[in-house]
Order: sequence, then structure tokens, then C-alpha cells
Amino acid sequence: MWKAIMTLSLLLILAGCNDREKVVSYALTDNVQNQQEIEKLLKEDDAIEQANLLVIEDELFVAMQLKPFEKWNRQKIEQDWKKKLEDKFSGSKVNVSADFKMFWESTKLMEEKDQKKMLKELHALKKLAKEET
Amino acid sequence: MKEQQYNSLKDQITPKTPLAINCLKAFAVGGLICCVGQAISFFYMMFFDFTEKTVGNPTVATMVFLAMLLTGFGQYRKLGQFAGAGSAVPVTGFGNAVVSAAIEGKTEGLVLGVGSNMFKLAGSVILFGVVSAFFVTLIKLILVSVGVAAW
Amino acid sequence: MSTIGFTFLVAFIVGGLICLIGQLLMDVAKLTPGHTLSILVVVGAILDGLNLYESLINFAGAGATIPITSFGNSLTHGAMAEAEKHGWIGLLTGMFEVTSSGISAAILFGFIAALIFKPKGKVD
Amino acid sequence: MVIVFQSKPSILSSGVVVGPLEKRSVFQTYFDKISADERFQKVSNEKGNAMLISEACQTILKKSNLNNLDIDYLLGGDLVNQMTPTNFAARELAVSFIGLFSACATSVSSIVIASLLTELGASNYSIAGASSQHNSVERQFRYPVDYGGQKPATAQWTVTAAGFVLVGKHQPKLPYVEAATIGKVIDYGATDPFHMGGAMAPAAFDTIQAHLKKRSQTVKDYDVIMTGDLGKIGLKILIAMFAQSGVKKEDLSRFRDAGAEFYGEDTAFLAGASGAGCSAAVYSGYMMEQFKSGRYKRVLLVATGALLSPLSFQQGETIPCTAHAIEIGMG
Repeated sequence: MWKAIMTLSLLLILAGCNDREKVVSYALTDNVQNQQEIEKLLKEDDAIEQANLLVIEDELFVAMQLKPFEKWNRQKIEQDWKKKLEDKFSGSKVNVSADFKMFWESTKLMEEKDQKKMLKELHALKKLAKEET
Repeated sequence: MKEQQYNSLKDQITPKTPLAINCLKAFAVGGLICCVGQAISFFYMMFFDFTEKTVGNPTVATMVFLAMLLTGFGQYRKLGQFAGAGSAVPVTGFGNAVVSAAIEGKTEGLVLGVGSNMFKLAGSVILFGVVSAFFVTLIKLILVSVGVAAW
Repeated sequence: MSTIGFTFLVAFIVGGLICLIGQLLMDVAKLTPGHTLSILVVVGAILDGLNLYESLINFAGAGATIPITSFGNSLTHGAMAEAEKHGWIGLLTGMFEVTSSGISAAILFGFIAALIFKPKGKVD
Repeated sequence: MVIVFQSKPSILSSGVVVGPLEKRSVFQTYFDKISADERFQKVSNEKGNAMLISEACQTILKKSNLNNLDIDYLLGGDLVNQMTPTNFAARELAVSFIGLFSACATSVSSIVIASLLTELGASNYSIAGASSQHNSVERQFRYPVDYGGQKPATAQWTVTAAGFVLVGKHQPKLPYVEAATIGKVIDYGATDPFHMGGAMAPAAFDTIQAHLKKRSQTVKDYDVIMTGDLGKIGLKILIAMFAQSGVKKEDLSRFRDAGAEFYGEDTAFLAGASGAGCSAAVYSGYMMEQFKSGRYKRVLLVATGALLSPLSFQQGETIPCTAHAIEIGMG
């Protein structure tokens, strides 16, 4: 059992070590400016370690991983960002999450090419994020 | 020999509790158990539909399951002797308390033995958990009602 | 260090520290394990009342959900959520809805273990 | 109170049956039977305890070519609720029976009563002794056996053992009971159930002092003064008490403890062995053999008992302790 745990934790550590941009975005929208602006904002925030940005039609989905000591204020950071983005892009449905699950799934999602399927999965994620227990 | 005299003699001869070593062991083993829990959490989040908010329940249940196996095979007792609070404070310790009492009650049957012995050790944890939940909520509700605090 | 690696480190340290406090209660204050665990559960409930325990879980993950203090937290959390929604009635209804997966899991697995295992009493 | 036996009842035979873990005891060659299963294939640990007693009594009957109709009295006890294992074993043996409880001191108190009955002429053959079974006793007094609690270095391991002796009229070339002291109940306010040695040492000290004084003896008159289950730390405390009371340093080595020696230097057992079966097995197995081989001429056996119950402990009572002594001689 210990061997399995060790292997798993090693894998996890390695998985987190890959070199990637701080903000990765995936957009299926005409408004490229919006996307770039949000990317810039996310990059400027020191509390964020990494973030995924998905812009599909009117959906605006941000999944982020906070720096360890910023996690204390997770709820507040999420709310602040949601408010910030809603003010800026009033027409969009904004979702912000600092949950590991959201980050993990959105990273996988960005490799998906089929737009319909992607939207479906995104809705499933949004539903999951609302679950309390 | 007077009682006081005797007790000072007894204290002199009785070996002292190795506090530093006990604390170190408790810290290390307790930390490791939490790391196992963290690995299980990641497992559930990566392969099942659990978020950081909801992963606590399946993780705790899995840890209790592991505690059951270790208790049943007589390993948790040894871990407990080594780690002290390091294995007692995590939920696995709670699981061990319930499971060991349940196993022991087996000879008196499922109702009189297992059923009524199960919470011999762990019952107080549930009692104080529920009672303190009630009073904390009550106090908070009063504070919110008079406007001193917010939810 | 990677985020995930750091998560393990934080879980180790926070979980270890809670256990260390437990050891001090047992060795310095000379409390029985039953007293120690009861105190820690009450502390968890109070910390949740102060809205601190959720933050601790955000920060430390399993380092905060695995120690017994999380029982107090999850029980109080259920009661408080109901009270927030329904006020005074919620205080009562919430009390009967509170759950902790650890308790149900321990009951179920304890029963299964009783069916399978015998008490050992071996020294090693 | 000291009793001097004029008729010098003899210890005719002995039977010691132990559990599987006791194979690791330094005294294991003196045990008649080592069972591979502490439950003797029975369903419960308590039944296993009863089997220990039955087997020990059967061993005695076999060794001395008697059957149960020849036995006048069975005297004994154990540590489980109301001594049910001994009661059940007595049902099997079908002889007149009195159950005794002096906790771990039952091993000696039973021999004292048997000797008194013999002295009275009421008994030709009496079986006396005590037993304990680890799992059933731990469960009764402390935690479930699989519970992962941390025991301190002063904690002792309850043995799975039954030790019984056959007491009869005086016969030459056999060890005999010369005198006995029934101890008082001494309580120095100890409350720690994981430090029984420290709680019981004052009782052992008091009984030994009383016995030596009334008999006008000194420690030197004995080859060995062996206490029951004070454990390694309890024995150290007892020796320190006698050192303070003026016993010479070279005589202090005459103090030994069955519990401290039972498992040798094995640290897995912490401060050593305990339980009614511990002193009973060592006294009736090892000690009787030492007399037969001529190594010892006179010993004082002092079994100590902590008279607590789980209830009294939980209600915050202190631990009252007692110690009973018998003086055994030969030749």
C-alpha cells in the first residue's frame, strides 16, 4: 500500500511541475480583446499561481489555483473576481472558482475540440461547483 | 512510610514521559496520516466528480475503512502504541475506537454486544460534537439576531 | 515547489500540529484519549462558529479534514447553514439534519468488522 | 494478622497452563501446558479463561493420580465479572467451591484458605490458585484489545495463565506452608491504572514488614522474597522502600518479582507482566520446582492485588491495594 501511495504522490508532484504559462486561455468568441484583457488581469493578480480561462459564447469561466497562503481567503478572492468580471462584461455568465477540481477538469477540457460537447461539460462543471456537500 | 514521602519516592523512580519524543512521533505520524488523506482526496477529485468542498466526506469514509482493516488485522494497536495522539486524533483513531469496541462485543451477539458496545469509547466524541454544534449555532444565532455578528 | 506538492506539505504540517496538541493534552494535562478527543471536537465546533475552520480547510485540505476537529466543524456547519436559512426554526431542524460521514462510516465499517474479525491481543 | 500453621500443610502437586504468548516467558520450561490458542477453540475469551482453569485442575489430578471425587475443595478466582470463568470451571470439576477475589493476590489468598481448611482437618486435598486471560481482562479493566491507545513505560501486560496447587496434609520431602499473613488494604492515593506497580508497592511493603516482625525474622531468613506483579518499576520502588527502612544492600537482591521477570527483558511488554495468573503460574510452576531441586529452603511469596473496578476508577476513586504473604519451607 505504501508503494502505491508513494507512486501516486510522486506522480502528483511531477504533474504539478510541468512548465506552463500562468494563464492558459481557450476562446471561441469573436471578441478577442475581451479575452486578452482578462488574461492580462489574471496575470497581474499576485494571489494567483495558475489560471485557466474559458470563453465560449456568453460563458466566461475562470478556474484558478491560488498561492498556498492566499487559500485562506479563497471565498473572498472568488467573489471579488466574479464581481470584477461581471462589472466589466455585463452580458456574460461569469463563473469563478479556485477549486482544484475545476482547474483540473478545465485543463482537460481545453483539449476538447467539439464545441457542443464542451459546452455540455462546462455546464456539468458549473453544476458541480454549486454542490455544497 | 508516610503517604507523601512515598509518593515523592514513587515519582523519583517512575520514568518520566518522554514528552519531546512523543510529540515528535505524534506530529510525524499524524502528518503522514493527513498526507494519505490528501492523496485520497486528490484521487477522488481527479477520477470522480468531487470538488474540494465535497471531497471531505468520501475521504473521511475511506480513511475509516482503512482504519477498520488495520484494526481488524491487529495493526492499529501497534501504531497507537508508537504514535499516541498521532494515530488517535485523526478520524482513523475514531474509526479504531468504534471498530475495536465492535469487534470485542461480538461474543455477546449483534444487539447486546456489537450494538451497545460500539460507542463505548467514541460515544463521547459524538455527544460533544452534536451538543457543541447546537450551542455554537445557538450563540451565533443570538449574536446575529441582536446584530453583533453576521453569518 | 509545485502547488500540489505544497498542498501535501501544508496538510502534513497542519495535521501534524493538531495531533501534537492532542499529545500535549494527553501527556502534559494527563487527559485520557476520550477527554482529549472530546475537547478537540468542541474546539472544531467553536472554530467553525468563528468562521475560521472553513478557511483552515481551504488552506490545509486533508490536514484539516482528517483530524477529529473536523467532526465538530461539519456538525456545526450543517446546523449553521439551516439556521442561516430558516432562523430559529432552522436551529432545530438543522440539528436533526447534521451529519458527519465519519460517524456513519465508522458505524457501518464497525459492524462489518465485527462480522469478519476476532479480537487479537497479540503483542507484535 | 499472621497465621502459623502447626500441621504444616504440604503442597503436593501443581498445574500450570498458559496461553500462546507466554511461550516467550523466561519461566516457560516450568509450565505444564502451553496452549496454541488463548481461547482453546472456544467462542469467547471468557470461555478460554474457564478452559485454562479446567486444564490446570486436570493436570493436577493426572499428576497425582486422583480423580475429582478425591478433591474436597476448589478455591480460586480470576479477574472477570463475578469470577464467572472460575465458576464455570468449578461446575465442570463438580467439587465444593468457594470463589475468592483479591484481584491478583488471589493466587496466595486461595492457598491460605486451603491451608486453613487442611489444618482444620476439613480437607485432605484442596486445589487452590488463580488465573487470568489477557483479552478478557484488558477488556474488563482497560480498553478493547485492538484499541490503539498509547501505554506508558509503567504499563504491564496481563498474562494468559492459570496456576493451581494441590494442598494436602503434611508429607515429607515436599514444600509446606509454614505461616501466612493476610494483608491490610493500603491506599496511598494512586489513581493511574497504567501504574499498578506504584499503587501496590506500599501494600507489599506493609505485608512483608508485618510478617517479618510477627515472625521475628529478617530478610536474611529467606532465600527469596518474591512479590506477585509489581513489575519492573514497582519492584524498584519496593526495593527503595526497604533500603530506606534499613535493609542492607547485599540483602536487597533477595527481593524478586514474578511480573518483572516473567517476560525477561522483552521491551514489548513494557514494565513486565501482571494479572492473577502471573504470580500463580510462577509460584506454582517455577517456585515449587526450585524447592524440589533443593535450591531454596525458605521463601516468602507475596502476591499483590489492586482492588479497583472499572466503575470505581471512572467515579474517580483511588486504587486500594492489598498483599497476602505465605511462607513456604522445605525439609
